[in-house]
Amino acid sequence: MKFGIYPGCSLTGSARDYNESVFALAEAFELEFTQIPDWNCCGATAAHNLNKELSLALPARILALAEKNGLDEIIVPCAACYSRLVVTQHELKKDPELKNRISEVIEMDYKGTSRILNVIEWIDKYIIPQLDAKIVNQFRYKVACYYGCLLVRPNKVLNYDRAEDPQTMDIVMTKLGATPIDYPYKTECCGAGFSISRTDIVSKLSGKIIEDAEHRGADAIIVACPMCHSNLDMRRPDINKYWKTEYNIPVIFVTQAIGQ
Amino acid sequence: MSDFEPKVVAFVCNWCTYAGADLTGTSRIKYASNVKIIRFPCTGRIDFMLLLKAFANGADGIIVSGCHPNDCHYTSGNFHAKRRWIMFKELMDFMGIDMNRITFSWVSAAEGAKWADVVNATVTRIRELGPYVSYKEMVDKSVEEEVKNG
Amino acid sequence: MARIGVFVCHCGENISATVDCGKVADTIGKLKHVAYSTEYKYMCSDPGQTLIKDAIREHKLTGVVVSACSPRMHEPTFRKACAEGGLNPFLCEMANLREHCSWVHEKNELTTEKAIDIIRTQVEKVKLNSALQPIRVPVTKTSMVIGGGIAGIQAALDIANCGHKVVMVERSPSIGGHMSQLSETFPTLDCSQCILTPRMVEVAQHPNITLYTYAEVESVEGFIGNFKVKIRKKAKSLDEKACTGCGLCTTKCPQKKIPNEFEQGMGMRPAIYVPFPQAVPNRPVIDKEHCTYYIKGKCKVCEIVCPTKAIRFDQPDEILDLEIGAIVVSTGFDIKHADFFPEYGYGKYKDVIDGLQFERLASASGPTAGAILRPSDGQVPKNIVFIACAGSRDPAKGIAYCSKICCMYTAKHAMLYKHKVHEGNAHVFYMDIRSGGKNYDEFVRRAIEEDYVNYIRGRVSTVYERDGKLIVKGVDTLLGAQPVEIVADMVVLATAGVANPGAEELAQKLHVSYDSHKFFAEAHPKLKPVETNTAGIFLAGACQNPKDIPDSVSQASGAAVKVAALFSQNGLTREPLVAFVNRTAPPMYSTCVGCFLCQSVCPYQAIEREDFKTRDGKIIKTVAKINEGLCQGCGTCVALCRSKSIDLYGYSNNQVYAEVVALLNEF
Amino acid sequence: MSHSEHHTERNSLAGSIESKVDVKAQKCYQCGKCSAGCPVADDMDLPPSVVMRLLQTEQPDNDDRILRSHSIWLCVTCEMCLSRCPMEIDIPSMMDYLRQRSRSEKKVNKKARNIIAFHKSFLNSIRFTGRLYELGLILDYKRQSLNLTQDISLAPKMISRGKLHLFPTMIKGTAHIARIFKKTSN
Repeated sequence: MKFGIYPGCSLTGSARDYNESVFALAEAFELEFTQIPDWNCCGATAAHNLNKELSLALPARILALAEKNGLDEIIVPCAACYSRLVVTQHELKKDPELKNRISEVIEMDYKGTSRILNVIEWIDKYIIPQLDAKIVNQFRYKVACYYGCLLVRPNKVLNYDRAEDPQTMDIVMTKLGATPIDYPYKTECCGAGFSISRTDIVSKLSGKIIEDAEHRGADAIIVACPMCHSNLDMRRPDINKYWKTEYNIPVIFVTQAIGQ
Repeated sequence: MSDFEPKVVAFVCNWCTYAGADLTGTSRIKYASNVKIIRFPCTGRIDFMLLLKAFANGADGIIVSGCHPNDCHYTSGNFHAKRRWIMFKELMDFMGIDMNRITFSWVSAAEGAKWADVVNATVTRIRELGPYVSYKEMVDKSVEEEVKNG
Repeated sequence: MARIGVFVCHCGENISATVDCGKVADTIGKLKHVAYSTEYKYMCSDPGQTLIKDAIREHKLTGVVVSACSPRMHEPTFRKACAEGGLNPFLCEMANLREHCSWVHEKNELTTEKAIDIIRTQVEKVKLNSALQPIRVPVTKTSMVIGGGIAGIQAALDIANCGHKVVMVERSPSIGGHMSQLSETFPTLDCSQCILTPRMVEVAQHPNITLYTYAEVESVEGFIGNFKVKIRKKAKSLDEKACTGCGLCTTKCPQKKIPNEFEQGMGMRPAIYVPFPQAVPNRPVIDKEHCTYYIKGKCKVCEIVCPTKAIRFDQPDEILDLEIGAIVVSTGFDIKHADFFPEYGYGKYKDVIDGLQFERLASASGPTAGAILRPSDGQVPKNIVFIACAGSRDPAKGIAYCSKICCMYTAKHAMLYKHKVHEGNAHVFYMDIRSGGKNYDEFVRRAIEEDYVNYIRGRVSTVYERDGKLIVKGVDTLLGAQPVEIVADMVVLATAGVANPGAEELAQKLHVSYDSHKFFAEAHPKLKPVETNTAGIFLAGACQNPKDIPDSVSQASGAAVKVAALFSQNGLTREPLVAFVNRTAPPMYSTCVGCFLCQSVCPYQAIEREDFKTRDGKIIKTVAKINEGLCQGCGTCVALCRSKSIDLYGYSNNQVYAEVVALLNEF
Repeated sequence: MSHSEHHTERNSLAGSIESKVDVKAQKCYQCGKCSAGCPVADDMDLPPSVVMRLLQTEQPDNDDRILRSHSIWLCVTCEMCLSRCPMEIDIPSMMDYLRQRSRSEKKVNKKARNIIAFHKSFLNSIRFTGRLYELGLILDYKRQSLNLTQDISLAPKMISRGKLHLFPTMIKGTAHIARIFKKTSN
């Protein structure tokens, strides 16, 4: 079985640490990846905000490249990219006419047969079964599992976990030895793509997410999305300025938690 | 062909379309007099062989009409009629019967005006199609062949 | 030799204005087999009818065609006239010259010709009519009421008070249903138990009512007036005659930690228990699933303490065979329970409860003796939020309908809370207030105007716990969709009313239709709201759809009248326009090949199996047989029958073929 | 013949949303659950449920208000509204459509300038390189939004942590990407 990986742009840049932890984990658990050759950006929020067709064509090219290279299963660590790829697959499956149009735009055959896994699904499927054998240090902390929006929504399209109070990451973290807290902000939005254009909104929304986790005594916030990570972590000074606070709770990628 | 007046037979259920046609009357809505109605308790009772019988006896067009889905007086008779109709339609199509000569519709007891529309539309269409001579020819030929083959 | 009489009506000028009635009568009169043909101004008038009666006798008519208005209008009139003239009424047909001819066409040759064609068709049909006799069906004058909630109680009492026998079957150990769980009732705020308990006792004591509690319907066969019912009386592990209801066993039972169903899980009960103090009958049952003796084989404390030695551990279930004439289904409803609302934390947070749980909290006989206390810590909630439409009108959660009762009970709950916790704040999130009903809207207004309940128009997005409080995030759509956040101590969800578990199974046993939500279906949404599509089975109460007490009671009385009407005669008379399976000489018996496809399409379960046997009892052939008591004459089986073995009186194959031929050919 | 066949031609915004993105504004019964759960509702001039109501009126003035609103640009596509909507109305897809209509009709709200500038910079970045060039994006955004001083302090830290590349990574299929952009730019 050949796994493909679609790292997405953030993982080669601002979320380099996430990328490194994913690859480190794969190595430790003897899982081999093939990067989808010559992958491009999925278009993210910008594309679907401004141009629907483009927002489908960019992910379609990625999926077509994967198919071309015989990668049936693709791991997508970035929740935002994951959402874009799955939504594209869904939309094109629903509308054969649109599928033909997009195939024509990307000048490639597109079948839509790849299985797209998010990072939790990947961990659950390939890491957890051999976790006991490999784990060095238990992650004995109280954690707030923050899923963000795009890992669970749109629920009927992604068909992954439940939209309200999801549990998959909590289960993974429990298996690592952590104690997940009851956390109502699990799927509240961090401000997403407004990181640069509306830092005030990001500070406001991410601030609430951090405040509740701190208030409930979590030692760390666990995330599975580079965008959430950058908003909760990199934007911390802005958040603290906005709320006049001094939050210092760490934000850790789920893959880093396993690698600890 | 301009003075051709088609013969159209309507097979209708008692509770919806027959009552709907009564309402057309009480509303004094005029429609083509070419159509003549045969009453059934339910579209579920209509044996589609009757359609062939009607064509064989010189009908140029046929209307089958009953209660709207879910409105059947007998709960599900129209549903069974529809199911059988789907099968029968294919069979008739296969046999070479001109499906344009058959109208299948739902007319409720409250749709007097709709009944007039259904009749007029059917009569106009059949008038354009002309007399259904090919059916008679088809039957005659098959009878001939049967006789020939003993 | 057929002798048909044709009577052409002018209907004043309604027919004669566009149809040349004289010509019609003349032309028809010349047809073969038409012995008499005439015209008259008003056929339905007394002289008109006399004309028909006289002609029948004078011309020895064997069939009559009245050519007038729609048969849907006057068929019964003219059939009656024929009967009075000495002709079997089913030998009379009508030709619809008015609605289907004179009123819808212009005055011309073609219209008159069409009138002639219509009559000719009916003449050919009536020649093939058979003289039929009305079908008589015997009726067993005992009814069965399934479900002993308020609807069942009302129906049973009404039928019993008409002097007829009633068997009431109740699944749980006591009658009373959901109404017995309620605190006070809208719009009068009278205590539910106070008005219900006397009715329950009346049921138990009524000489015409036999009550079986802890019993379920096992099977139902037969048809209107003649149902054969099997009832399973589950073992109560008790000799009910010996038991005095002293209650000693229930206090001594060592197993005390079973969630109490009656208290909606907010209290505990022992394994031998009476569901609630006012239960009828007031006798305990042993819950075998939780009883230590049944689980581990030892204990028997109840047996030891029982002063009358009434405990029977080895009691088996009992099956009763009953002959029943009519059935009232009143099995009630349920509400949506836990995990239906993860965004509201229902089932996760103890202080997020449903409406029935609130009823128990507010009930003087409930687990808190009527004090409104949070389940988590027993504190009085200072801020309480009620969420209406929790699940109702929510197609995304599979329930598109309005549960109808929640608006009113939510107003009542808020009011009861304010009456008990004067310093508290009650908030109600609602989408619409549906308070149609006598004194209903006034009641809601009272909650708002006099008890200062804070009504907020908007749905709640999420509820979560923080520091022992419940954070309710909603919106006020009347303020331009302004977000509203309330820090509450307790949240009450008006969860959707749904069909009872087991409703589907019961509907199948009864051969009664049900809708996609498993609520029982009425025969007609407007004109037959208490009938089902199976003759002799009626509906009462919330098993049909969520209903409040007044509606349930009214419908129950309606159902009772249907039963009483059925029982008011010694038998049942039905129109004989039913299907029949042909019979031929042995050894064939019938052309029916016994495929029973007809059985699968019959909406009335009117098709039975009939065995033909040799003298020594060996079955030679099994064919279909129509139960005339059940058949409604739709004819679906006739059209479907592959061997053409079934036919329908009044619309026989010969008749409709004759009609088609007559309509299209000139004789 | 079903009743739905008797529809008259609708020229309203709601009508085009129905035909283009298969979202039926008339389904909304104004419960407000979308606005209640929307993380940015209190910053919006028109919370989502109000947008739905305005659409239902099918009045040109109201359609115009929507297309000129700040709200449609503040929507972060977190999908909470759709996830909780009892009528399963796909507001996020509808918002995408409204944004595109707002731009094509040149009715974009002034306050949304920064947001659009960012989106444009983002797409510009991938148009030429195939992947996001974060530093390029920030510089281009600063040029477009004239927001020159923002995040100046972040950059050196990120560059030193290897999180911000000084030069873009070019994929091989840049010409391919450029064609995709061209074909979809209508």
